Amino acid sequence: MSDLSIKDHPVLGPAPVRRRVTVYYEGRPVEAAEGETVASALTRAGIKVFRTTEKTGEPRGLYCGMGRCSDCMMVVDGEPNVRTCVTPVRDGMRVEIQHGLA
Amino acid sequence: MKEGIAYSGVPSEEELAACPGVPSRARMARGAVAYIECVQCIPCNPCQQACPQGAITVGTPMTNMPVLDENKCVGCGRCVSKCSGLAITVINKACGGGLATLDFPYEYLPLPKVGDTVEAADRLGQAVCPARVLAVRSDGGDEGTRVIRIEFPLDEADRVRTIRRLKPEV
Amino acid sequence: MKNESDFLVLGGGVIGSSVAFFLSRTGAKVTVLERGDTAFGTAGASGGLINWITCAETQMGLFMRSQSMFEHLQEELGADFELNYNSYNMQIISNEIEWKASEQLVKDFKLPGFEAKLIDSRESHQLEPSVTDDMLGSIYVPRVHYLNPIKLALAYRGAAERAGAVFVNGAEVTGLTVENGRVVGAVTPTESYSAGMVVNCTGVWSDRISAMAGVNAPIHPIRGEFVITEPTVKFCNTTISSAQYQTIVQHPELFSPNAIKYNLGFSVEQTTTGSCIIHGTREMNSGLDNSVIPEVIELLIQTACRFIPRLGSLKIMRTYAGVRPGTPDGDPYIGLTDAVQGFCQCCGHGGEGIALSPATGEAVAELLTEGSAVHCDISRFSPDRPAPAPEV
Amino acid sequence: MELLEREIVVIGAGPAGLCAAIEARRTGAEVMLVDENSRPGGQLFKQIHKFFGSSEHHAGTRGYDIASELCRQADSMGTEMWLDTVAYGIFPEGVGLVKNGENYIVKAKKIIVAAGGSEDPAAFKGSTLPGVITAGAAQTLANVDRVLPGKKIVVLGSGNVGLIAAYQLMQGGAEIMAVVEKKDHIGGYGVHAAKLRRAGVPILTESVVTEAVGKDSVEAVTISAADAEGRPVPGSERTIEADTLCIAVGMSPLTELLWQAGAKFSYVQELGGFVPLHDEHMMTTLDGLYAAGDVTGIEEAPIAMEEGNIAGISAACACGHIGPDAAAWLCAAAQQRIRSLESGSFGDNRWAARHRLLDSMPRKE
Repeated sequence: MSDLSIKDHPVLGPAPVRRRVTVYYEGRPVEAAEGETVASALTRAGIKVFRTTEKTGEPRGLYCGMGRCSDCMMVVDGEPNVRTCVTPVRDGMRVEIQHGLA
Repeated sequence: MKEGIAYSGVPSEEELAACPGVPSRARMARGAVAYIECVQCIPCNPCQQACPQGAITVGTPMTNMPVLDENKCVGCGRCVSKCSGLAITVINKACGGGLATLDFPYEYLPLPKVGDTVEAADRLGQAVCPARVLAVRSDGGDEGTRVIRIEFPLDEADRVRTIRRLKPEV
Repeated sequence: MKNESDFLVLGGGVIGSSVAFFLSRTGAKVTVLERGDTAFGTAGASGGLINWITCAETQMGLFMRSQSMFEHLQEELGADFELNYNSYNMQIISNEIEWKASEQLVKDFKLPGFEAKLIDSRESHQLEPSVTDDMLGSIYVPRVHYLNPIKLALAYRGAAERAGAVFVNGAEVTGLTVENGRVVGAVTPTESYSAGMVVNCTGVWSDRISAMAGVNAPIHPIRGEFVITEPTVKFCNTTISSAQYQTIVQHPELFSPNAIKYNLGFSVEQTTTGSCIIHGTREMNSGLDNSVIPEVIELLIQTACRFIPRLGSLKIMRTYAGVRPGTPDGDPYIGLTDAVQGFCQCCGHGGEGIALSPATGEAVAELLTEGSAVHCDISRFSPDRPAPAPEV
Repeated sequence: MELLEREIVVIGAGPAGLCAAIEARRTGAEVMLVDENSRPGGQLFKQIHKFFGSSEHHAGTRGYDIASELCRQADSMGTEMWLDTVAYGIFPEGVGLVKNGENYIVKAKKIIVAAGGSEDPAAFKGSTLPGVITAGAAQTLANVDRVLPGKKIVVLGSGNVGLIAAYQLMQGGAEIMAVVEKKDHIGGYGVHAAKLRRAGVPILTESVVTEAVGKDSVEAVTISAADAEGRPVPGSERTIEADTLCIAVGMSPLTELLWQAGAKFSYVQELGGFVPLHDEHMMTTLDGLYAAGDVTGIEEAPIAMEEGNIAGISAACACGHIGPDAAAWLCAAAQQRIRSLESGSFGDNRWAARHRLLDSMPRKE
């Protein structure tokens, strides 16, 4: 699996060491850092498809990153329409692609 | 295509010639001097405060282009890391041995190491010639903007502005 | 002459657009002046339920004509306005008092083919699994339609435009031109328009236009607030209401002070996009203020969550309020007046404007082009009818 | 529904809201600062570049350092901070808030709206494909979450946001394939563009993105030459390999709350669209309702902060915590700083637009 983590940064320095948690994307374990958003954790793992549209089934992914649009909505622990760009990860969280309206 | 920093991101000959922060050729030939490539009216003045010699004046309004007093400037390079636009370098064409040095700001990782041979690059990021790294320093407590000094053939001193970004070690 | 037409329709809501459609269909030249945009006012803040059981007896003729016109209206207008034709409405009954009132309601309604029935809690859940367990049962009302009111207004407009009508938006009427006891046109801040007949379809604002013509036709605005949820999968099969509107006046002891203050009913519809529209308050004599009152929204949300617990997990996308054009006797003003020539009233439809719009447009067009309404008797809606005795 | 009463409610804890809260609190006013996010600072924490401006006022300081400092000040002054709280409406009864599913109406003497701005979308074939993200989202990922949105990135838009985001993504280790600009010139400061050019990044002016290509996510970006109206020239298409396309085509004020409250607006192109009319105290056409920051027109953070200062001082003054003379003096100083930030070829037209806006504010007799 790809890892898009920025481990060291010229301005910000090395990435802070944070407690690791595991979220399950479509049942598949994805390692995440405590405090980050679901969208961040999935992006880190190279996952881009967050939901599909109701009428045409087209894929959508993280877009605005500030809770304004609805493109990153997923089914989180069974709850639909969760804006993953403003939702922090929790250990053991189940995250599923939202197909259409849920 | 129209020339100039607003069209290409590269200042034109005319813009540089008219820029009050660019030292004269005669001054550059005498030794280390700041080269302030600030050719637009930007509301910004930290370079003025940064200079211990009082060689840089922005004044009022703040959007004035910084004026370099090339006779006061000693080429210490304190201004290099203080420029928010990363537009200041220090050029020294009087090192001898057919060489010149350039102090320039660098905000990428990995950093070059002293003694490394790197590719000096021009304003378009194109490789110009090999250069040797003489110093890597951070001024004024800000680790984010490093100032790197490289040494390269004097002939290329008018073209070299930076180095090619180093590829991360795998 | 510029800006001259046979009919000048004032108001581009659902009534004005319908009138414009039926008039222009006869070949007449029709101009519509709208101060905002189509469905900018009441039609843009309405529920889409067309329910015969709550229709006033006086309006039943007009209602039933509309009821049947809706069957082919989408094809006739050449537009989809999200019509759910011949669906049903479920009115949740919470207590014995409501049950008794509902039994009476169902028994009293004697129009053949329109028979509501009371069903128990189990049967209610089979029809609508999302409703609360805390209920005695419900009124099952068949032959109910629901639709998207904004799209309905746009559908009338589109069809009217194809028939040659001209709609002018941003045209607020600031005066009527009256010559020798006859209304001959209207003026806006920038233009003047003339016509053989001016039709007042300006709903909650119609009393002002009436006054410009020298006609007294009072309007009592009734405010209702709306809550729109985020879209979700289809879980309402149809429109779900509460039967409490029958008891809130006679049995205030069953309700909270705010429920009484805002005349709380309850209705939810799920649109084709998946959003739910929650509404049901009727604030009498609210004035034209269409701002949202937080405690009303709170009340609606609490009520919605009580009747359909699932709604509690949905996020609210927006809220808004609209004002409906009530009249002192509850009936609309439709027809010509002896007070002034060249002026036809078509306003004051209260909360039934969407439902009555097809037959109203048809009747007005018949009246003005053929001399009398053919399909419906609209004489009782005459603007010259005696005003009701003031309440003591 | 719980009813609360506070002296001043500030909505939005970005640079403008924090400064408003700090300045009001400094005078002793009772301030409630509300933000929908779980931490204050707004979009400042993702600004890792050094700001322009005067060396006396944060110039040369990186955005996240400013954010930390403002948060520290607000906190140390005892500002009542309501995070994870959505302000959903401004009513005659008060400000409607939802926190943890609970509904609150907060009656306030003065309300300051500092809701910020949001990024404009761009429409082209494939613009909804995963991998097409706003520049702001890319900055949040790279600079706050320490994640790259992708490895090979095209940036659409050469304003300061696009140029800075491109540079920061490179600092995070990505490769910028190109910056694409519809106009014949670069929108942002030349020095930001020059940094990209020195790193070898092409800035393609008079070009438009015509398609984001890919099955489930971006695999390539097709660009075309643009004519004088910004329309693609047929036959000029070329494809750039990329896994991410960052959209940086402008921003608009987040004005919903002010519209809902009933404030009057004016359309000002230079400031990003519809902006609320306001007076020199940042008060809107509604008595006691103030606006500050991007909500009054898109600007950089230093100007948002000065507007926040003015709104905070003015609201505190209106509550009687500071005399009118002292308030006028402080506001004039802040106005002076705004003027110095908004001069020169980049700022003059915005300064002029701002003054047209001030002039169109209805005056009380």
